[in-house]
Order: sequence, then C-alpha cells, then structure tokens
Amino acid sequence: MARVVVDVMLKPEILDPQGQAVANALPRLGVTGVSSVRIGKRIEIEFDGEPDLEQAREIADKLLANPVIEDFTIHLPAPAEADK
Amino acid sequence: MARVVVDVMLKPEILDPQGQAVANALPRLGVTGVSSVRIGKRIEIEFDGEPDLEQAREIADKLLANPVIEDFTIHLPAPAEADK
Amino acid sequence: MYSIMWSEHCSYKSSKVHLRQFQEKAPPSDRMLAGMGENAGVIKISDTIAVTFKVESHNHPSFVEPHQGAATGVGGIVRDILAMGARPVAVMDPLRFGAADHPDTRRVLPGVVNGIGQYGNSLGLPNIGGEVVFDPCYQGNPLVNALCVGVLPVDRLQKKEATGAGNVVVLLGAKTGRDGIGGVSVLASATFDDESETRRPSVQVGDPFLEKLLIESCLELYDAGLVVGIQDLGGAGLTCALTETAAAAGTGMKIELDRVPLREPSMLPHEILASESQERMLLIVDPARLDDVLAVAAKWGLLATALGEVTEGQGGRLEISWRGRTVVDVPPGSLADDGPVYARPMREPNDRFLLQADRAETLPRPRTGDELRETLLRLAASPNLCDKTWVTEQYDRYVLGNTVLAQPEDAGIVRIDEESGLGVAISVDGNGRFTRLDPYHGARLALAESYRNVAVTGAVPVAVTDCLNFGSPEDPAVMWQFAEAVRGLADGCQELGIPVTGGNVSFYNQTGAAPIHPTPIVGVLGVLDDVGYRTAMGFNADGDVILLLGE
Amino acid sequence: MTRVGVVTFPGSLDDGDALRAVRVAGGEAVSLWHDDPALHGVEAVILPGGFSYGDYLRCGAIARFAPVMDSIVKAAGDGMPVLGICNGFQILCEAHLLPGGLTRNQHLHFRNRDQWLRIESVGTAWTGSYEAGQNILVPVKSGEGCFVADEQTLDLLESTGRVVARYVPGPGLSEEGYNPNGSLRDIAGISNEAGNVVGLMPHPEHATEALTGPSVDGLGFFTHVLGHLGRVSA
Ligand SMILES: Nc1ncnc2c1ncn2[C@@H]1O[C@H](COP(=O)(O)OP(=O)(O)O)[C@@H](O)[C@H]1O
Repeated sequence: MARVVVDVMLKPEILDPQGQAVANALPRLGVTGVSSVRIGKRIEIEFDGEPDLEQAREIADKLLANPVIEDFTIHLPAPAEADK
Repeated sequence: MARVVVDVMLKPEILDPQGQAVANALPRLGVTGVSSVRIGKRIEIEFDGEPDLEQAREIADKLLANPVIEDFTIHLPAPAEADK
Repeated sequence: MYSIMWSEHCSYKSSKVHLRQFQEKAPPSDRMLAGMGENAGVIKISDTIAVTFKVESHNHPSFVEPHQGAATGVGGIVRDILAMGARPVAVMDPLRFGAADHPDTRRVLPGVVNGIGQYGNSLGLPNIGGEVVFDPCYQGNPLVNALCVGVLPVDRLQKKEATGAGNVVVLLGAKTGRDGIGGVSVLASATFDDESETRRPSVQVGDPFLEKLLIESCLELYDAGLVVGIQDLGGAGLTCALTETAAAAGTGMKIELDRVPLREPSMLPHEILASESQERMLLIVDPARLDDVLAVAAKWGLLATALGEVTEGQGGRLEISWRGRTVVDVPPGSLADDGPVYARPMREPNDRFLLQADRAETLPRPRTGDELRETLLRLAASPNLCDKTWVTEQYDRYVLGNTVLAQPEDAGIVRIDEESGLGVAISVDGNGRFTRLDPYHGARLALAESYRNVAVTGAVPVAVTDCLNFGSPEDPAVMWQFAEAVRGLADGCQELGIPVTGGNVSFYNQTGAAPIHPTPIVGVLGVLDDVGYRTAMGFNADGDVILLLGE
Repeated sequence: MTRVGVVTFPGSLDDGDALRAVRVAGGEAVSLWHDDPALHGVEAVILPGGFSYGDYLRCGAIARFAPVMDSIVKAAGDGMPVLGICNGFQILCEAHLLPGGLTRNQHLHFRNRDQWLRIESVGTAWTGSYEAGQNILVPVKSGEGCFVADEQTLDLLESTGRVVARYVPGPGLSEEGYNPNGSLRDIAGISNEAGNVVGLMPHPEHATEALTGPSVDGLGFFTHVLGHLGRVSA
C-alpha cells in the first residue's frame, strides 16, 4: 500500500488541554506512574502510485501542521505499528 | 524516554469527514495523486519508569479509543518516526 | 426491502390506528399548507411566509454512540425541514437521562450534548431551548429528541412526489457507505438490550459541513425552480426515498444502482439500498434542467449523480438494476403504503391504581422555617430544577442574528422578517412522571404547558408537533399508555383549537422488560406579528405589580 | 456609500450577521465568494465566523488557500482594513497576517456566553470609536478560541500596543472564570503592526441590535471603519 504517515503534535511549550484531561483521568482508572499524555494527530495519506515522502512533506508543511504551534514527522507505516 | 504511542484511527468502514475535507483541499494546493486521507489521533503516553505496554493498552481501551467507531494500535516510538 | 419498509419505524404499523385521531379531531385550519404524512407540517404565518417544524427521536443510536447518535439526530430532522423547501433557522433538544450520578450518565450525557452542539453549531442553527431531565427509568434508554424549525416563502413549498415520466432521479450529497445498514429497522424497532454489541455496525457518523453545503445548494435549487420533487434520505436510506417518492406520485422508476457513488466499492446491492449514510437528498428533476442542477451542486462542491428516471403512471414499477441484472422489481406502493396495520392488544397497567393511591398528601411536609429552607435548597439544587447553563452554553444561540429569546426563557423566539418583526415562538415540554400516573392527562398537561409557555411570550399558538416516546408496543400495558396519551393529546388539541401538524413515534424504549415512563414530548409553535413586543419572563422594573392568574 | 465586503466560505455561518452589522452601521454590505479572487471594489473586508470548509483539520487551515485570500492578503499589505471575527481570526493567523494561533479551549468545550471585554487599543482601523480601557459586552461562541503565541511574540504584542481587546470580569461578576477559553494573557483580539488588520475571537456583529444581542456595544467596530475610510479617501 502506498501509504505515508504524518504525525502532527503540538509543540512541547504549547499547552495540550486534551492530553492533560486524559492524564488527570488516569488515577480514577487506577493507573498511576504516567507522567504526561500528549494528544496529536495521525494522518494517513494514501497515494495512487508510489508513496511520495517529498510530496507528503510539502502537504504537511503547507496544510497539515501549523508551524506556529505544531511540529510534524513523516514516515512510512512501520510493521511494528500493526501490533495490536 | 519511557514513551508509548497509541494510534487511534476510525474503523475503515466509518466515515471520516476530517480526512475527506483534507483530501478535497489538496487539488487546490496543486497536489494530485492522493487517493485518500484518513485522520486519527496519535497519543504519546510518558511513563515515570519503564514503558508499560500492557497498561497503555488498558488506557487506550478504556479511555482513548471509542470501540464503537475506532481501532487502536500501540507501539514504542520507532526511530524512523523522528526523521523530520 | 419489505422488512425495512414494514418495520415499526418506517410503517407506523402499531401506532397508525391511534394517530388518526389527530386528523379526525383537528380543528379546520386554513393556515396548514402541509400536514401529517409529509416530512414536516407547514403553517402559513403571513400571506407570503410559512414555517415548518417537527420534533423527532434518535434515542437508540444515542445510547450506542452518544456523540454521533445525537449529532445525526439533529442532521436528520434538519433534512426533514429542508425537504419541505424551508431554510432551517433554529433547533431545540428535549433530552432525558438516567440518574444524574449514575456512571453511565457520565458517558452518555456529555456525548449527547457535545454531539448536538457540534452538529447544530457547525450548521449555524441557533439552539433556542430544550429540556434536560434525569430519571432512573431512562438509565438504559436515554431519550434524545430534536426539533427543527424552518422558514419558506409560501410558493417555495416542495413536494416529494416523483411525478413526470422521463424526469431524472438525482442523488445529491455524501457518498454511500456501509454505515447505518439496518439502523432504523434494527435499532428503532426492537427492544434495546445487551445484544447491542452485535448491532454496532449501525453507527453513523455525521458530517455537518456537508449538511451545511446540502442546505445551501438545495435552497439555491429551489429558488431557481429546478426541483420537481425532493425527499431526504434518513432511515432505510435509498429504499425508503425511492419507494416513497414513487408511491406518492403513483409512478414507477428505473434506477441503475451502479451509479450510486460509493465509499467502499465492494458494497452489494442490498447494502447500497439499505445504507443510512447521512447528508444525502433525492431529487426529481426535469432532464432539460439537469445540467443546471449539476452546476449548482458543483458550485457548493457536492456530488450529484443521476441514478435513473421516473417511468409511466398508474401501476408503475420500481425497477432497480445492478451490473446488468434486475435486483428489484416491485410496485412501490406495496412497500410504502401496503404495510401491515396492527390493532395491538391493550391493557391498563396492573399497578396503576396502586400508584394513584399513593397520594402526594401522604408525603411529609416541611413544618418549620428551617425545614422549609432545607426543602427549598434541595429543590433548587436538584439536577432537574437547577440552572441549565452548563448545557446551553455549549450551544450557539446567536448565529443568524434573529434569536430574540432563548434559554432561560420558557419558549424560544426567532425573528423571521426583519422588516416587519414577524416571528415565531416555540416551546417543547413533556412530563414522563405525570404521564406514567395518567397517560391521558399527562399528554394534555404537556400540551397545556407548552401552549402556555408560547402564549405568555405574547405569541398566538397555531400548531403542534409531538414525539411520542414509549416502551414496546408488544406490551399491552405500554400500548394502553400510548393509546391514552394519543387520545389525550388529540382531545387537548381539539379543545384548544390547534392542529397536530406532524411528529414522530418512538417505540421500544425499554431495558429488558422495563419500559421507560411514557414520555410524549409536545412542541407548540406560536406567531408574533412583531417580536419587538415579546414578553420575557424576568421581572422588569421596580414597583411593577405582581398578579397571580388562574385558579 | 462605503462598500465593505464579507467573505462567504463554504461553512461560513455568521456571514449574514456581519453583512447586517455593516448595513446597520450605514455601510454598503457586499458579499464576497471564497472562490472568486475579485474584491468587487470593497474598501474593507470582514472574514466572518463559522466553520470554513468544516474546520476539521485545524480552524482556518484550508480557508487560507481560497482564491479570495490571495487578494485579501495583498490588499491588507496595502493598508486595507480587514477584520477577522472568530473563524476569521483563525484564518488571519493561519494566513500569517496575524501572529500566534488559536487552539482548543482549555476546558475542551464549545462556549457561548455574553462576555465582557476591555478595549486596549483604539489605534486600529476598527476600534477608534471606543475609549482606551472601555469595557464592552459582546457574545463569545467558540470551541477553539484559546490564543497562544510564544513569550517573545506576546511581549512584542503588548509593548507595541497590538493587543486590541482582553477578556475581563464583568461589573459585579466573579473575578474567576472570566477568561472563556484560557487565552494567554486574556487576549481576545490583536492587530497587525499597521493596525489595519484586526482579529477578534468574540462577536461584535452579534451585539448591534438591542432585540437580538446582549448590548449594542459591538456596533462601534463597524461604524468606526466606515468613518476611518471616509477620512482616508477624503
Ligand atoms: N437541552 C436543552 N437545550 C436547550 N435549552 C435547554 C435545554 N434544557 C433546558 N434548556 C433551557 O433551559 C431553560 C430552563 O429549562 P427548564 O429547567 O426545563 O425550564 P422549565 O422547568 O421552566 O421548563 C429553558 O429556557 C430551556 O429551554
């Protein structure tokens, strides 16, 4: 499959209220030992032909992430990611 | 770093309006050759001690993913993911 | 197809015999341009302007997936209003949940409120009122009802009839996917229990952005006179829309199912026909105007696809082909109109006289000042009576700039004509506890409360819509409650001289053998010639005299 | 009459209200369409509230690429007054006409309420009819209204008088919870350096008629820009 994955996360200095809400809920589930949770986006781009990392980077840069508040990384789907 | 990553994506048969909106916007950026875009969540859980995949799975199951419409996968951050 | 179309939800097979009273007892009205049986009732409020409103349930989907269930509930009622030719202008949401402190309420309530808010806010429809009521009887079966009101020029009223042999059948809006297959027949027409696990594929996801585009393009199509007939796709998807439009006109149709734009190419014909994918409308258009229709759709970035054509009159057949084979060939009337009609057995619930014997007079009364104070504080703090801002501030009330009254008022008011100030007031009310004690009077009380709420704003009440939320019609005690409530509502409307213009029946609201309290929700719409003269409920000025009216 | 444009993107919702506000203020309201780069002779532009293109990815992210935006960015550079309200503010940030960004409300809910603001800067094309420090009451309604920027940017905005409005407690109301979304330094609106481009999270267009708004405090934005243009072109 010609898939490229773009992960977009808020920059570390930007507050992530959603992640914080999850972190705060954990003790109620009996989970301790988690120091922080951050929630970002995982975007899967399916190309018609070959997976095109360069084009994916361009899309991410222009559209998928806002450089003022977000960082992104690009990668091909790793086999390890299918370990559910 | 004791990080575990949970990726949460809508089940394949469930409509993804977010991804669709992005896919529709791409031609306007001059991008062709993308057949589909799906957008999910990437959640980074930071553990105090060792990364605990089992516990992460439990958190994902109970809190992070909505089993009615979403699937999730869990993995340690791959080195490839840092290739920005 | 028959199992879907003849399901309780689509055919009203258990309720039909009772609902007739609404028409039989209705006072004559020259305001009503469309009544029961249409997607929503249409009422003339001036020589040139009409409004349409209706309340509908989305109870079971909202329990399975609170956010999406509630969101698509709003989406569905908005399309009903749109199908009448109206621009939707406001929504309301009567809600019922289990006990406020029950863990499952914590799952269901935020999702429901969020779903309603997100969908309504994204469509740009102000939320002008509703209800939030907690009672343990709704624990396993919350009620999510949604009301929408729309406005149209009198001469823009749309019909669903697929008239005119040779006219083109066009599907407008979202692609069709596997979501919601059997949603209506499965979810809304059966008791809800632990088997819900296996019903999960029925969940539909809404796309409010697409619905907003659908609204704008339909309105543009109406204004350009490009639509011969139109029907929204809701429960039972294409099956319902194709058969109802053809049956209403007494025509037939030839449809090529292969043309339906699919999200998943592997879908089979029965899946395509049953899919409840949201944000779709079925249009009947003149072939000479097809290009104009496609151009409007393209302007709004929507898919529009010609699926086939209307065929010759009386005895016409609905013929559907797929990959060169005929997969359906039926007379559409048999599906839409010839469904079974049941006169289900009814019996007064055994425990009713016990309930009625347990009189309020026997309750302990606060006797001292301290006890009174304590009682008052407890009342004020109770989830059912406390301030509802925590819900309503999640809804946009200002969008469109015509909201004259909304929460915390007893009725919402929207201005319809900026020049004259012409507007409408709407209230929705229901009381399941009263109705459990006495269904006949409970329904009348709901009507009376809603009517009063509208009247006190200064509006003249002119029309009623209702959503009848009950347990299983197969339970004679529930059927009795239903019959009594309908009789009460019909009698009440007759006495007040106001017609029921449309509504919705939701059966099978129960957990195991335990039905919810019978919960008829009644919406009343009133007209104000100038909303500038509306009366809000707050005290206005120091020194004003306070009067108590009535017994 | 001075022509003021209001852009409709697919998914815009408060465009009708912005058009009405312009009319109430005495201007000629002109609808602009996202797909049409022409500005049709307008002398100022309002980007209204709503959910442009659904706003699924990030508010304003897709709208920024609309053909009309190229023309607006260029005209703004030449000094044309531009007001972005709510979604419009988000679009202006995405288009880099304004610094910083707008993120999810910290309490994670959409919030609609009547909100007190203090007008901090009266030197912009839109706020000159207010007095510095004047408190006004207008609706706020958004899910992603939390203004964020790095410290340096925030300091720069403050020191150059580019914080246009701040959330403040209402008279007699609690000192707590007055900030509706967690915006840094209570910022409700900012401007560009020249003061012709203003982004505002709350909705002045919903406070222009006593019948439908909590006040008529918002009208000043629209009357001022008309006066401002009158003076410029005179
Ligand atoms: N789910 C809701 N959606 C919108 N408005 C609501 C909702 N629930 C309550 N409200 C509004 O809150 C106010 C108070 O509601 P409620 O306590 O039911 O009033 P009352 O008991 O006087 O009928 C009313 O204006 C009502 O319309």
